[in-house]
Amino acid sequence: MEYTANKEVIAKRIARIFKDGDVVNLGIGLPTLVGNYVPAGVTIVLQSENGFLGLGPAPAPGREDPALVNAGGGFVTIQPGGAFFDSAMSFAIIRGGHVDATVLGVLEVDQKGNLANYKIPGKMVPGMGGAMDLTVGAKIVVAATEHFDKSGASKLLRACKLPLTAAGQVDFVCTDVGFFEVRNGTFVLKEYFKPYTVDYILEKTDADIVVDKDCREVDLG
Amino acid sequence: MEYTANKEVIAKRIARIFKDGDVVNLGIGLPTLVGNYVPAGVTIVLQSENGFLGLGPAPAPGREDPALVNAGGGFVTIQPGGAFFDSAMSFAIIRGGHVDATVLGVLEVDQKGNLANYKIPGKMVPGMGGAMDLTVGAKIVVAATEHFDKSGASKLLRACKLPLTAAGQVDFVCTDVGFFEVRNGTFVLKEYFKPYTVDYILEKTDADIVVDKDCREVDLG
Amino acid sequence: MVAKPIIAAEKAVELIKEGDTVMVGGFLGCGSPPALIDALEQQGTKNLTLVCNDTAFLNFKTGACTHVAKLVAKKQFRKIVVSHIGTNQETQRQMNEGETEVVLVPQGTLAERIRAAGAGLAGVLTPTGVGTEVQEGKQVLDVDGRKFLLEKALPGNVALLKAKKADKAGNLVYDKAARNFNPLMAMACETVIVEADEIVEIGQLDPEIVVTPSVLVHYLVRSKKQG
Amino acid sequence: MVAKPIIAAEKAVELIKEGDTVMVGGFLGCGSPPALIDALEQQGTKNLTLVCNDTAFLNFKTGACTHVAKLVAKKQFRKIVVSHIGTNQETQRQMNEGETEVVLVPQGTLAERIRAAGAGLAGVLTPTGVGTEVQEGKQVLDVDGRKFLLEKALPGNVALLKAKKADKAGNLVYDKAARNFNPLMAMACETVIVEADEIVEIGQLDPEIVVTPSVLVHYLVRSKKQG
Repeated sequence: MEYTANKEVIAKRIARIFKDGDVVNLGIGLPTLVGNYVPAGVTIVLQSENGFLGLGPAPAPGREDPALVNAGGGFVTIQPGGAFFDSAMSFAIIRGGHVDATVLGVLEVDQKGNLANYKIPGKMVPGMGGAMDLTVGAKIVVAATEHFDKSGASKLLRACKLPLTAAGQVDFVCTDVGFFEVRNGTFVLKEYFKPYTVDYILEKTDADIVVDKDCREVDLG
Repeated sequence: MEYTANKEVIAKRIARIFKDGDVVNLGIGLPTLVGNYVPAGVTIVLQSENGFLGLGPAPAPGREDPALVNAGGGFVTIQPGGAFFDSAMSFAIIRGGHVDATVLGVLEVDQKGNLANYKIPGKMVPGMGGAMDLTVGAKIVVAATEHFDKSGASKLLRACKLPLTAAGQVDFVCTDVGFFEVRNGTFVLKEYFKPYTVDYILEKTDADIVVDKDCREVDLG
Repeated sequence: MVAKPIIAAEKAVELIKEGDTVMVGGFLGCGSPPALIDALEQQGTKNLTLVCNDTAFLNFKTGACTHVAKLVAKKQFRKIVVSHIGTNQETQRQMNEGETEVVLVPQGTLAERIRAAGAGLAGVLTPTGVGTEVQEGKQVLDVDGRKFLLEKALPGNVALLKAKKADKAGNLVYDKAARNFNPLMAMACETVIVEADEIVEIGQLDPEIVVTPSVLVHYLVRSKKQG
Repeated sequence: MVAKPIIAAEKAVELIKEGDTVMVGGFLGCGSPPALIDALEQQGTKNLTLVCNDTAFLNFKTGACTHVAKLVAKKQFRKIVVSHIGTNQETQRQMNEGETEVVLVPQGTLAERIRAAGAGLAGVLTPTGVGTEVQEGKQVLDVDGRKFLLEKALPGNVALLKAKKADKAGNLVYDKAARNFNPLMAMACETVIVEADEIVEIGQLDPEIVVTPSVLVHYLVRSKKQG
C-alpha cells in the first residue's frame, strides 16, 4: 500500500465532529479547509481570534475590506449575527471555555496529547500566536495533520521532541489514514480510512495505538 | 470659639484642588457637593463607578431616566463626550491610575493616611462599594469630613480604630476648619479657615499636626 | 448563526436549583432583570448563593423592597457576595444576626473576579484591600517590591441579566448605566439567561456595537415592557 | 469635556524617546497606524522595545515590508515582545543571529498582560503555557489543585493606535477586525497617541458605542485618509 497525502480527507472527517450551533476556531492552513465540509443541517459559528465571531467566506473579488481579515490576514466576511470585539474579549471567549472546538495544525503530536506546532529551534520560529490559549481553552482540541511528513516519518509520536504548544490538551487527532482519540496516554484508533488498513496504521505509526473495540473502516473518498 | 459644622466650606475648598481637564470621582454624600463649586474656567470630567464618564447634573423634573443614575442611585445626566462602559472597565479606569482625584467621605481618618469609612462592626456595615479601589487607584485621594462628629470628638485621629478602607492612601484631608496634607505620618496644616485659628485646631484635634511654613488663613465664607 | 430559545421567565428560573450560585446583573437595581427576579421569588428556591453588586433597596420604615432585595427578604440565600449592603437593612440584619453569610468584596475586585472566571483565569493580583480586613485569609504576593492580593476567580451556575436589546442569536446591547456587571456575568456562568426589552431578528444588530457576543448567552426572556 | 491636542504625526512621535517601550496596535498590520509608524521610522529612534501582536510582513524574496516591519527592518528595536513572527523573516533572522531579543508571548496572555497594566493589576493567573517553554522563569501557582502561571502586567511608555473615528475629547471607535489590541494598549501606556480616520466634534459620538473612553487618550493625529 502506498501513502498519498490527502488534506481533503482530513478536513471532511473533522467537519463531522461538530454539532449544530458549535462555536469553532479553525487554525490557519489545513484546519481552515474544515469549514468547507460541514454537513448540511449543521451550522457552526466560527470564531476568529483577531476579534470576531461569525467569520464568513472570502468576499467576491473587488469586495475585499482591509479591516475584515482572518487571523492569517486573509480577506473574509462576517455572517449576520456576528460581533466584533477586542483581543482581551476574544481570548476570554477562547480561554474561558466558550469555544466548543478548535482544530490546529501539527508539527508533532504524541500519545499523551502533547502538541508541538510553533517552533523548530534555530530553524523556524513562527511563534505560538493564539494556539497555546486555544489548546488550553477550547472544550475539544483536534489536531489535524497528514499522517507522515515529506520524508515519510510518522507525525504521531510516542513523545514530542519539539517545544510544546500545549501539554496533554489534544483530544483527537485526525490524519489522512485514520481518526484517533487520545486516551490514558495512548492513541485509540476509532476509524481507518479507505484504502488503509488497521495493520498498515499499526505498523507505520511510531506510537502506541490501541484499536477501539468499535473501530471501523470509513470511506471519505 | 464655637464649632459649627459647615459642609459648604469643605466642598468649596476641595473644588479648588482640580486642574482643568482632571478626571474626578466624587463619593456619595458630602463629596458630591464638591461638584457644585468648581471654579469658572476649570472643567472637570466626572467618573461614575457604576459605569460612565461625563456625569452631569440632575435632570429637569419629568426627564429622569431609570437607566441613568449615579453610584448612589440618584438620577443624573451625561455630558456631551461622555461614554458608558461595564464595571470591569470602570474599575480598570479607577485602579489603573486614570482618575486624577477622588473625594471620599470619612468615618475616621488618621495621620498615617489611613481611612475608615465602610464599617462599624456590629452596628453599621454598608460595605466598601468602590471606595477601596478608588483609594488605591486615584492619583490624589482627598478625605472630606466635618472636623468633629456629633459628640464633638475629632474625626482626625492618630490611628483609626475602625476597620480600614485603605492603608496609607489619603493625600489630603479637608474639614470645615482647615486643609491638611498627610506627610511622613503626620497631618500638615496648610490652611485654616476663618473664623478658626491655628491654636484652636492644634488644641481640639486628636492627632499630631505640623503647621506648614506657608500655612495661611483662608476665607471661604 | 443559531437562534437561542426564547422562553418564559417562569420556565427560565426552573434552571436554578437549590444550592446554585446565581449572579444577578444590576447596580442598586439599575440593570437588574425584574421579571426573572419575580419568577425566582415565586419559585422560592432556597440555599442559593447570590453574586451581585449590592442587595438593592429594603427599608424597614418605608417598606420599600426592590429587585434582589425581594429574594433577600424571602431568605432564599444562604450566602451573599456583594460590594455594598448599605441600602438594604434586611441584609444587614441577617448578617448581624448570623442568619446569612455576607461576604463584602471591593467592587473592582468583584468585577475582576467575575471576569476572571469568564476568561479562564484562576485569578488576578490586585493592590485593592492590602492592609485591610479584605486581606484576611488571602495569599499576599510581592511583585516588584509592592504587595498584591491574589483574588480568585468567582464563577456562577446561572446568570440573570438585563439587556436593552438582543438579537435572536443572543447578541446583546445594554441601556446606559444599566450595563454595569451584566456583560461580566454573561462570561462567568454555565447558564446565562437574559431578559431583554426588545428581541430583534439575527442580522439586525450592528456587529460593531454588540457588547455581549451571542456565544455567551443561552436563553432569552422577553421583558414585560415588550408585552 | 476637554478637547485633546490634534497634532501632526511627526510631532507625535517626538514623544518617543530612546529606550522607551512602544505599543503598536494591529494584527498583521490590520489596525496599525500607518502615519505614526512612518513618522517613527523617519525619526529613527533606536533601542526601543516593541509590544505588538506580531511584526507584520517582511519577505526577503518579494521585498514586502509593511507596518511595524518597517521599524524592524531599520533595527529600531532592541527587544520585541509579540505572539507571532512567522510572517516576518527579518525578525526571525535578527532573533536567530542574536541581534534582537525576541520574547514570544501567547496571544491571550499578551492581551491580559497589557490589560492588567492598564487596569492597575500586577498580573493574572493563566493556565496557558503550563508545561511549555513559556513557563520558564515564571512563578507557578497551584489554585484549587490546578497549575497556573503568574503572568505579570506589561505596561508601556507610548501607545501608537489606529481608530476609525475619534471625537475631539478622545473617545474612540474602531473598524471591524482592526480593533484587536488597540483598546487594551490605550489603557496601558503613559502616553496614548491615536491616528484616526475621522475626527468629529465632542457630542457627535453616541456614548453607548464608544469603545475607548476619552480619559485613556492623550493626543489625536489625523490619518492621511482624512486628507
